[in-house]
Amino acid sequence: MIEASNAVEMTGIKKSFGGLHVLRGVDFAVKQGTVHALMGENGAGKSTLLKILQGILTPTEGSITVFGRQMNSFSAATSRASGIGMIFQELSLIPSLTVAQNIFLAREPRKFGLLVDDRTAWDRSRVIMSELGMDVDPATPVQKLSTGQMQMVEIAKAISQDARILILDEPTSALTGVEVERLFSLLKRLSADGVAIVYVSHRMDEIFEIAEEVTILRDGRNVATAPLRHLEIQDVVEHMIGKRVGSFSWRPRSVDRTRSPALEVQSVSGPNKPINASFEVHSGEVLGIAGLLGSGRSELARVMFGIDAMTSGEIRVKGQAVRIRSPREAMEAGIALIPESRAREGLIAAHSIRTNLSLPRLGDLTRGPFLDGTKEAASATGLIQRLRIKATSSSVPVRTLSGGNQQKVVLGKWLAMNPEILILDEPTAGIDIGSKTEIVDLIRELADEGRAIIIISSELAELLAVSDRVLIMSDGSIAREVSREEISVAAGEPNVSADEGVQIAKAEHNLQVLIQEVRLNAPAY
Amino acid sequence: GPSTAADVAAALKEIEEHPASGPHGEKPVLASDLGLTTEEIAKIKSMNATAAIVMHYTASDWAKAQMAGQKAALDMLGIKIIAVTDAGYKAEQQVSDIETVMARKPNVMISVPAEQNGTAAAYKRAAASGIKIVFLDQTGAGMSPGTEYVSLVSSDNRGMGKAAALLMAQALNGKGNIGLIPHASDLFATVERVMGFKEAIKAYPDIKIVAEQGVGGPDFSGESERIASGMLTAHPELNGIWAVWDVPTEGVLAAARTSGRGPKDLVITTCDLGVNIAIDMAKNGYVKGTGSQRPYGAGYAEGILAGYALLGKSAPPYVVLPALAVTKQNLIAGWPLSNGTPPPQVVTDALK
Amino acid sequence: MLRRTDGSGTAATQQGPLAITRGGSIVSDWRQYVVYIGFALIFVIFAITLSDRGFLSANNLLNIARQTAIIAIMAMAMTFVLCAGEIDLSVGAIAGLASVTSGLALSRYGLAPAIAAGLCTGLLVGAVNGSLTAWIGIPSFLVTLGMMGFARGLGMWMSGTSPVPVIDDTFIAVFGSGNIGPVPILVLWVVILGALAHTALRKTPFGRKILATGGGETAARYSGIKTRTVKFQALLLTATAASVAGMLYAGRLHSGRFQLGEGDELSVIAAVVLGGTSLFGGAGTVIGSIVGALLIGVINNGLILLGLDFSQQLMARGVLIVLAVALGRSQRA
Amino acid sequence: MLRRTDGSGTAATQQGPLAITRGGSIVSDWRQYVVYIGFALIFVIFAITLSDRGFLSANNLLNIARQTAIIAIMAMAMTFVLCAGEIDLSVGAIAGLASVTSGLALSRYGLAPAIAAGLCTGLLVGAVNGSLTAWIGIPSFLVTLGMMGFARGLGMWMSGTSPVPVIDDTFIAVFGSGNIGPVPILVLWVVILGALAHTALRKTPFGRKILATGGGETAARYSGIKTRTVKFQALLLTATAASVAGMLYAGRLHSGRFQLGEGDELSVIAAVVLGGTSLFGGAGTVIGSIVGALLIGVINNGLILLGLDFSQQLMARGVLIVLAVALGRSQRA
Ligand SMILES: Nc1ncnc2c1ncn2[C@@H]1O[C@H](COP(=O)(O)OP(=O)(O)OP(=O)(O)O)[C@@H](O)[C@H]1O
Ligand SMILES: Nc1ncnc2c1ncn2[C@@H]1O[C@H](COP(=O)(O)OP(=O)(O)OP(=O)(O)O)[C@@H](O)[C@H]1O
Ligand SMILES: [Mg+2]
Ligand SMILES: [Mg+2]
Repeated sequence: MIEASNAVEMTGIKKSFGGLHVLRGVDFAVKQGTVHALMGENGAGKSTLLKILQGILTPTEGSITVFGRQMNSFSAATSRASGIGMIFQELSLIPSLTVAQNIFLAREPRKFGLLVDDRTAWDRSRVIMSELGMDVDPATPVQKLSTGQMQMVEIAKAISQDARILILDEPTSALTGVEVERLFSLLKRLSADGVAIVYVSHRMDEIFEIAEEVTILRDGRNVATAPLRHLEIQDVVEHMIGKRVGSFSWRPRSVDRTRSPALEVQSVSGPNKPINASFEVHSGEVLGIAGLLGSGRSELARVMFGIDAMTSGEIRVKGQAVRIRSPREAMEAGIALIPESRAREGLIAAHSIRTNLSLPRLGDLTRGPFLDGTKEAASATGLIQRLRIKATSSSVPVRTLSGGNQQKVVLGKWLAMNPEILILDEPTAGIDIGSKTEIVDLIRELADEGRAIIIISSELAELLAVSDRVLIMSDGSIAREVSREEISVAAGEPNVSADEGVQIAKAEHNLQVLIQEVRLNAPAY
Repeated sequence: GPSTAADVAAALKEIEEHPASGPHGEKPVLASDLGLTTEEIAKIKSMNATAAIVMHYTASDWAKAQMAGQKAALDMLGIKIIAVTDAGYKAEQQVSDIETVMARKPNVMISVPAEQNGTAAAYKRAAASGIKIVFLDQTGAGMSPGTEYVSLVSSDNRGMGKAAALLMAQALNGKGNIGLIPHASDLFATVERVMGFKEAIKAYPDIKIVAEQGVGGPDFSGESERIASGMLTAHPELNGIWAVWDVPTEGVLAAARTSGRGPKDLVITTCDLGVNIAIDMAKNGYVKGTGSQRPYGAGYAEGILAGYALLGKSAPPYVVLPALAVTKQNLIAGWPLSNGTPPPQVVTDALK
Repeated sequence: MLRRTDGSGTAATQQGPLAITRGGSIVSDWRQYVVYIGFALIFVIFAITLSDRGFLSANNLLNIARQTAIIAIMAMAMTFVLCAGEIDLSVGAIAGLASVTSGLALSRYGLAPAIAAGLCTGLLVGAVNGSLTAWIGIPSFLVTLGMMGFARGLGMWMSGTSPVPVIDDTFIAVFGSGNIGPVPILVLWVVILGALAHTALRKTPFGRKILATGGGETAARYSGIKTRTVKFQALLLTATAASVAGMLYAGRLHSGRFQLGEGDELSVIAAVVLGGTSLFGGAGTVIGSIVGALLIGVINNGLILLGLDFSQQLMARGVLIVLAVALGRSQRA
Repeated sequence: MLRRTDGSGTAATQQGPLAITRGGSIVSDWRQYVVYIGFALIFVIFAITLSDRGFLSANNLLNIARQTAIIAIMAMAMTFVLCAGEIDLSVGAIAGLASVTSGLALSRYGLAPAIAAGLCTGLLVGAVNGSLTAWIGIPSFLVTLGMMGFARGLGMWMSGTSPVPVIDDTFIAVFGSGNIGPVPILVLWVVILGALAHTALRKTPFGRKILATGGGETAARYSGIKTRTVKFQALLLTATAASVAGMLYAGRLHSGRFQLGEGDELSVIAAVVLGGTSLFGGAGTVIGSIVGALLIGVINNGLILLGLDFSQQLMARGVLIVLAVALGRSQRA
């Protein structure tokens, strides 16, 4: 077999922010026509390395060659011109512009050479998006989209550039199986056409499905580069974090459903979605919610947390009807929501980790009328350790953290509240495999302590690993409820010999099928 | 220069009786020489005429007294005021005020131009549409009396400056170092005051102007307070300060009070007669005198001239209100001459 | 100068229980129409109450248009600056300065040099504003506040505080005082510049870059937009528009003077914000800004025709501005 | 769940010369110190050049402090409003109005009613500003612009355009004109209110909520903060501070007058922005705002002592404001 030539060669890349050495001499090469995975735990420097390649950051040292040509100046424009396209982990969309305007930002189709041709942009966006299986009017302002939809637009934006080197930094953290499949078939086609693809994800199954080679970063260096077919998940994980951790496990839990439920949702509708949703959650139970992109999972959570208005229905907490018209009221009723969009809903990017962590519970951190700085700092340090947030101190702005570490701050903010009822919307998006399994354990511990937990996740393996019961949403309605037993029974063979990983994978497949089924059976409006 | 009290009084009387001539050398006619007969008044009343008041600025004691005078005269003549505008000293605003007011087709327009050049074209358009214009203080540039406007009414600003200088010299016994705070703008009225002040103070060789810094606004009292504080800091030898009208003088007063100097060490004179400086004067404070206008009388004269215009009676092109030197001694008598009202109680109280 | 690095519509005003999720989005929705409804309502109210006072006369309507024109021209350019997430407080002072420079050049060297002098004033000042903001990184609020004082002082110093008479008939006709048929040239200026500005903001890559820079500076940079250059250009644009405004003032008032345009910065920004542009960048329309300027003009005109005292005019104007927005909003809900 | 502590460096500031978003997000870092360095530099320059003109005399320094005090007090409150992502243009007009209401109440009913009248003016106006902004959702720029006109007009109407003499000795001493030992009471006001405001912003949940609301309104609301209430409170605070400022003006000038404070809104916002507060909310310090006000005061004072023309003062002031920031920045790099 002829060795494909390298599309990108980065050698001896060093990068530091102030005194913090993030990259300490990384060598990284990607061959044409391959999908190359870049792995590493949260804060390992993946995004930093890729932003250097994209010309957004300037390396402290090192050289970069693209298609054999040395890059001398670093700017987003030069990188674009040399055929590099990138999907950013933190997204590069302008909320006030429409989908089509975003997709073609800074390279709009022209009319008369001078004017932008929004019509053509609209048409071409439509094509790209239907290819991705996305059904959104390209004239919609991006700020009206859900997080997952924004991620799809970001993908469309990168793909439409016809890049010869395509960088995808966690493109799928809010996407469900169907969209991921679509993306993958597209990527496979592109790589067959000779496009070099760099793929970053913390979903291990995706890596093994799409990538041919992997480079692993650790402590600012590349510790391994190898074809993936020679590796097991556990090997990769060990390279990443220095130890072998189990992947998702599936331990049955027993839930006492005899007492009255902690939370009852009765025929609740929102302004748009959800539609007539009813369900209940018991203390000590973990309820999962599955569904396709835009099925209204997040909107259901928002209604329960008092952000979207509840247009009809009733919510009861411990048997008592409660009025929830604002997050404050929801919190007073013992409900907490870990929101889906960390940038917009979860964090104040310019503020420090500490102030972000204490925001929902300022009242608990006071002495007299004043904030108790010692108590606040101690609490922050505790959370940073507990969640293993990688940061130099608790006073750095969260915007300087890596994506996964930012997500951990969002988690920490709400875990410290110790709410009776905890709703988690995509809680582990962007979090590395090691921490993810720990967080799954943590959620189950919280349930064991008697809390009622609702978890929304697009990563079905995770959803199954943590939930006792799963609701499937479609077009804003709760279309189906399945218990874990049902899913595993549907898997056909009772689990005797298979290990937990295999079991989860099977169940995941079944759930996937169910979600599709529900969608197809949905009544036409 | 005149040094004894009697000499000063004589000089002030001279100023009052011989006001300076108009900006284009027009012969000054005293406002008190204007008059309408009973028949003329009746005739004007029967016309049901309307008037618009287009001011450069309405928010001062001076403007208030003047507008009171206008209203008194216009009411007496049965002329209805249908619009009042305030340009906030801005020429461009005044141009649009004039245009807007024209939509109501008033018979007369009484106006203080915020600025001469910028507004002239608009005034000419108003005149061409048949509106009779009576000006105060200055005219639109290049306009001719009789045809384009009825008459220009003005205070004898130069005389006011002179009066303030004489009062300053008297309080200083003809000797000392003084600072001036003029208006940092080329408004005809305020420029005249400075010229008058300097002209009169020249007669006193022992009085030296050691500092001069203009105040630009819009916060005239705050700014002149900073300027006066600065002058007192940079020139510890200062014995007197003159400011161009009463509002900046209030700032000078605040600076004087915090400077640690008493009213014996620092003399302030100014032009115009506002409540606050009257109170200070009454209380034997820093203000030793002012060369006041007679805004009420000016307003009244404008109203009468509006009557002239409606009748087609020939009006003198330049009508002047003489300067009025006011000190503590003649405060009670001088107030109504200036403002058309009895002195407010706070002032009479302060005199006790 | 922009703090907002992500898409969060944080600074936007929110209303209604739906506001949170939609963040900034709903704002730009309602804002886009408020000014039109508000304008229509205020206009109708005046048309009815002032029908006997000449409000609806052709002359008065043209007056309103004329009086509003210069503010409208600055407001168009200001739309770009605010959309880019910056601000320009120096427009009024630049207009004053340009009226002086072009006036002086006119009296000494003639028509073409006068126009050149006026435009160069704007370009130079704009380049300074833009460089200090974009390349040195000083917040545009401070840069243009400093420039406001500087330009005003310079104009005062150059003219020795006196007005500079403008007596060239062509200059006067072209800038501000002429008519073509019944239409004041000032109105033509607004229509032509307005069409250009509208097209530039809506339909050109430049406008797109402006909106992107203000809508999310980091994302714009990630997308390959040179956000500093964009900010530089925006500030260059306002200054140039302000210098045109200065020449229009000079033509309209037949004189150049450093005080011309004093306080205009606030009226201009008010017109733009009334027109639905966000002070925080990312969204706005040129037409809205023009209508915003007209709304202010109509209010000023109507209150004078009503014959109110100045103090009452001040109070009523304050109430009407707020009311126009409130009415405009409620009509849409 | 222990973190291994080897590997990645620990002693590091987060900000390097190349930080991703140079123009944008780094801003809040450097801004914090700029005003102090800028202030120190300008002060030293004047101390040297003006040494023979009494710049350093105790009296002159106290004058600067006194002249700055009223702006500083409004700037403290404005810090909260800007931090919350809103703006208040009505402060100057409220100060003027409060000087009139308290002056009128003083002459008619005495000291305590005068203070009550002044404070109530601020509370009422602030409640209107706050409600319209927070609950009706009209941008605070427009609300407070409208209020600026309304309050000014109301003050004019109430006082009949005349100044209201203030002759109560206690009032005059407490508000603005008295001294305690060598220290002007005005300076004490600044110190006490400054300490309170600083503590409130830095050390109380209220301050946190202000910063969070301005830093990311959506995230703040998701954290259970009632962002509307917070904005309401912020606007109530500025209006109240402005009414105190109005009483200080009245005490200092021995008269209440509706024009007092005219144009202050710009000086106040300039002081706050100079002090490092972002116009876009989320970051700021009270001390910085006070030093910003002092910086402006020192510049004004120095230029007057230099004996410059008004036009030269205007130019120099513009240059110095920009220069202070530029110098302050370069010193830190
Ligand atoms: N602008 C910045 N200033 C300071 N530190 C930064 C900055 N950007 C990134 N870092 C630091 O660099 C390190 C690497 O971050 P990076 O985003 O590259 O991690 P990552 O591998 O992409 O992690 P994740 O999987 O969580 O996305 C982190 O410790 C982060 O805190
Ligand atoms: N911030 C928002 N503003 C307006 N509409 C929104 C917003 N977020 C979501 N929507 C709309 O609500 C619909 C459902 O979104 P929701 O976020 O509830 O879906 P989801 O099932 O959680 O999907 P996703 O995985 O994309 O988050 C979307 O189609 C979107 O159009
Ligand atoms: Mg990353
Ligand atoms: Mg979702």
